[in-house]
Amino acid sequence: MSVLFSHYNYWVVIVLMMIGFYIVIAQGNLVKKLIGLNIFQTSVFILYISAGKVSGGTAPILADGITLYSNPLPHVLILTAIVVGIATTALGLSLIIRIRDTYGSVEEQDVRAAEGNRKQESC
Amino acid sequence: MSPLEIISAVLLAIGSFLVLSGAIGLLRFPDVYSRMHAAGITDTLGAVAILLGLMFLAGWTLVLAKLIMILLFLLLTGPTASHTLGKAAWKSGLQPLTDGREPAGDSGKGAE
Amino acid sequence: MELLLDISLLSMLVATAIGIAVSRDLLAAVMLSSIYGLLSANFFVTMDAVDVAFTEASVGAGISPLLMFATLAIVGRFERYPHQRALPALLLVVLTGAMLILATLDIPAFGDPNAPAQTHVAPRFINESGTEIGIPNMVTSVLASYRGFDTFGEVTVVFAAVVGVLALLGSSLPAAGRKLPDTLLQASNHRILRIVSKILVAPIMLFALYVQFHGDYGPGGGFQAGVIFAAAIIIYTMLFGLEAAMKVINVTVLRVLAAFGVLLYGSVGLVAMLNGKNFLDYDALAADPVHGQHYGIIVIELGVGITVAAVMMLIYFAFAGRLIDRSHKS
Amino acid sequence: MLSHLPILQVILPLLGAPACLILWRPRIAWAFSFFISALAFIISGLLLKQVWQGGEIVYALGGWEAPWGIEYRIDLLNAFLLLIVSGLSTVVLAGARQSVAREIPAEKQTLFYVAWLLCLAGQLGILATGDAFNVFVFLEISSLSTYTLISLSRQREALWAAFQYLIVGTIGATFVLIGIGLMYMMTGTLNMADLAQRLPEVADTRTVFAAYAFIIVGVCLKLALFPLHAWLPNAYTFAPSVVTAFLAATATKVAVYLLIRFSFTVFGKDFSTFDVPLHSIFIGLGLIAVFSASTVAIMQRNIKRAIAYSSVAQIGYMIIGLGLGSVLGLQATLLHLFNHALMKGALFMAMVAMMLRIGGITVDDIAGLGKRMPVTALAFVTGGLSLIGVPLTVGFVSKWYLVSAAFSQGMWLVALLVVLGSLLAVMYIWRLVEIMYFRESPEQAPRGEAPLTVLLPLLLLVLGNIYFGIDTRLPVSVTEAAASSLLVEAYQGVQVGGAK
Repeated sequence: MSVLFSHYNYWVVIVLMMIGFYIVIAQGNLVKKLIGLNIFQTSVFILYISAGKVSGGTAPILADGITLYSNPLPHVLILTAIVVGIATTALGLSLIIRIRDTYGSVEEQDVRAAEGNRKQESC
Repeated sequence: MSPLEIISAVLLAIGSFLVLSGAIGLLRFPDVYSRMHAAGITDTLGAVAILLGLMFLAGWTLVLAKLIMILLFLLLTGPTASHTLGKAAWKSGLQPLTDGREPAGDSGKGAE
Repeated sequence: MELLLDISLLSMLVATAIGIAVSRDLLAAVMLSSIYGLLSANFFVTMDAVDVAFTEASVGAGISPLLMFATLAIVGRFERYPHQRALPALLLVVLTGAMLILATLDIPAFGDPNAPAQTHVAPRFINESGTEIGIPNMVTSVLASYRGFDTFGEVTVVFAAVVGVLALLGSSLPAAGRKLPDTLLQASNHRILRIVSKILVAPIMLFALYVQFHGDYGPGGGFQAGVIFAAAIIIYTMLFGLEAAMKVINVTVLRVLAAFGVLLYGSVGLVAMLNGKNFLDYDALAADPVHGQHYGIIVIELGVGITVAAVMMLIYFAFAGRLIDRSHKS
Repeated sequence: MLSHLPILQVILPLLGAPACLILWRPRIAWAFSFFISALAFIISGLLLKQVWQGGEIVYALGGWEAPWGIEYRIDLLNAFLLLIVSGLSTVVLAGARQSVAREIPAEKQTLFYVAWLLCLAGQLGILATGDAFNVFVFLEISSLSTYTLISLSRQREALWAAFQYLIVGTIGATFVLIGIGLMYMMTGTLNMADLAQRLPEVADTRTVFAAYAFIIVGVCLKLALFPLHAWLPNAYTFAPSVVTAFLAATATKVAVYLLIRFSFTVFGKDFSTFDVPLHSIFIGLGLIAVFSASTVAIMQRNIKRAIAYSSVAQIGYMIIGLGLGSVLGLQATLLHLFNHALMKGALFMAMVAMMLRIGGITVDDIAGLGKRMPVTALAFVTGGLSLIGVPLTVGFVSKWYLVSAAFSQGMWLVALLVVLGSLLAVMYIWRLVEIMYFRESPEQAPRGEAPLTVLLPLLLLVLGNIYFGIDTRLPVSVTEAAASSLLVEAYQGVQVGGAK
């Protein structure tokens, strides 16, 4: 029972991660895949931030009369990771727009089918 | 509890109630326009009440100035968003519900 | 009380995530993902990570959905097929999740102040950064100084993203002098929207500057400021069209600015090297190390802000340019 | 300035990239990026010399000492890889200008060189750093620029290939991030050397096991280890020719480096071989990769795709060496990193020349190439022979070490299978040789060699294949020292742990 209370946070985050991961691998729409990737990454961020929380602590900004701060290091790492995430999203979305221009669809199934046809033609 | 704290508590309670009723309205109302009405309450009166409550707690500090700015910002953007939303709904051909029929549009629009 | 907040936020996050997974309307999915970003920002606040919350709010609930909406306007809003490979995917996901849950069984309890994460490296940041760096916001101290090189990498990632977006969509960026009848983007027939937004653009920019230079003392910094500044210009673009925005700031200037921010950051490091210290050692920037740290942090945050603002604008312009191209064709 | 070499190695290309964007004109951008890359190559040479003479170099970034700040830590292993990556980048870039001018629209050429420099900087950064989270950041720099480089191709399939790679690469990077996070929760540090010290205390927890698993799977996605290789053939086939040459020669090397670094330095040899059955997993997967990918390679019509599949197979060899877990096995892997960079560089550079002259690289395009482009064809064949592992080429050296490493551990079956795998390489290379030399050229086929700027780098690579196949002193001595330092030091670590 004590494990439940001290760890439920991590478990919910893992469930979130896995929902995101599922969207990425199981869903065929490319935009949806990127949304899933976002959720996956954001949930990993939550995992990191949870690890930096100290019970009873406050935000790591020095202030008078406060002695207990939460750990600033995971915050810094995740700031960097969020930026990396948006960079990937932007690039992925531009790729999707170009894929739509060339294949006329943003569904994995359609794109794969178009690829298959081409391969047969060239053989 | 000091009088200020009591006033603030009352305001916060009112604000929370308004936000909650807005959320329920969003779920229960039949069409986009009435749902927007519910959402509008959350945006304006609910938020204002909560912010006022916080202001009474803050006292004469920098936080008060920040809260006032947030209030101004919300008062500008909230109604504008509602207006734009309503206009967009009207333009896309959604008719307000005037009798007992099913709504023309589904949720989603009102969720903002 | 905190537990209650925690649990309600987490359950809302789960509900949102499931909503995204089952929805086949992409517009709704993007909307929900923006809510997801906002919820996780709230969660970060309860976890004391105010800087992260700020960033997540501006990215997860701001820029990222904005770009996705722009994409949806081009590629269409509905999914066409039901989900493929559902079963094997589910299997893989359950396996990975089970592994992770197993892994969490041995980690220290949530919030434990004696966990290794809290006792090994972090205490120095908490106890010494006030005297070593001299600014109250520890996150800024660690971000800009102790782990300043990571942040340099971060700016480079942003720069790499804009290089990619320009390579992919750059052809639709309007060249100087090309007329753009972008009626699609002009919301000028919304009089109220136009007036209110016009009022707001300047305060938003002011707020960006505040966030930029107040990052030493409170949450904020170059990245958030850059995003907010770009948001002001993006609002302007939405209301008055791409062409009008280009008159304010054109693509070539933005491109140079994007590169300039990275170079500015790097040059701080190089100056430190020329003064005989290691790369990015701000102690070398002034006679007094704490002053040096202060100067260094201000300059590199400025570099981050410039690059991020320029990059976000460029990316939005590239997407908007595509949208206009498309409305021409149809 | 010499004491700043480790950081100069990375920030030169890193700052060169934005500078290159400001310069804007494609021709200047090419010259500039070549210059930067060449400088990086020279620096890596100096670094290797420094490390060889004076041992490990530690450089504290920002002046903050290790567990608090980020440090660069150069030992023989990464000095050797820095040399490979920057060297191959320089050689390929030397021959890139004409090919880029032909395959990439004029207004995007500068962006191409900028992305190239970023990719180079990212890879060098991964190699040089001694901080686990810094690895993630630079991994993403190199990945994002790689997606850009691939998508710049004129072939439309490149977009889809780049998108697939983006999804897989991001999942891989996120897995690595999860692994790093779990390690941080257990040890409170991100510095690799510090991790290596603190991990043994908690080595028997499930968390550390999972952290290791996530990092390995994440890196293997990047590495395209069988069965996670699906993205690689497409990406290599449709990317611009020079990009394929660059990536094939460097990207997989960096991923293998990460595998080695995490397995042997961070987690320690005793953890990765005793606590986890990595041994047999790596050898098994490696062998399957060799056989399945080589078989697929035989049936390809596009020779770029055939050689891309062969890359998957070659990764298999490297992984087998790792799985053996002995000094000799690791040495074989390191040697193969070097040699594979040389031979894939030569093969794909030959294809750059072909693309430039005949505009296609399917089996039909190269028929009778031996007469039309004798030098290029000969270079291709030499690279192919090296790939097979014919004596007097570099390919032979690494196969030899691999086979003897397997024998010395009594794994004669593995040794036999490695040799058999080479027979498959004979089949797909011979098929191409036959088409090039014994088939008639199509009518009106273009003939004539590629310009000297392409041929010279190609010949340099081919000569490298032969030279280091005969005079093996440099790579062998460096890899031997690197391998034994990794494993023997790790072994001492076990003794210290045992003494407690």
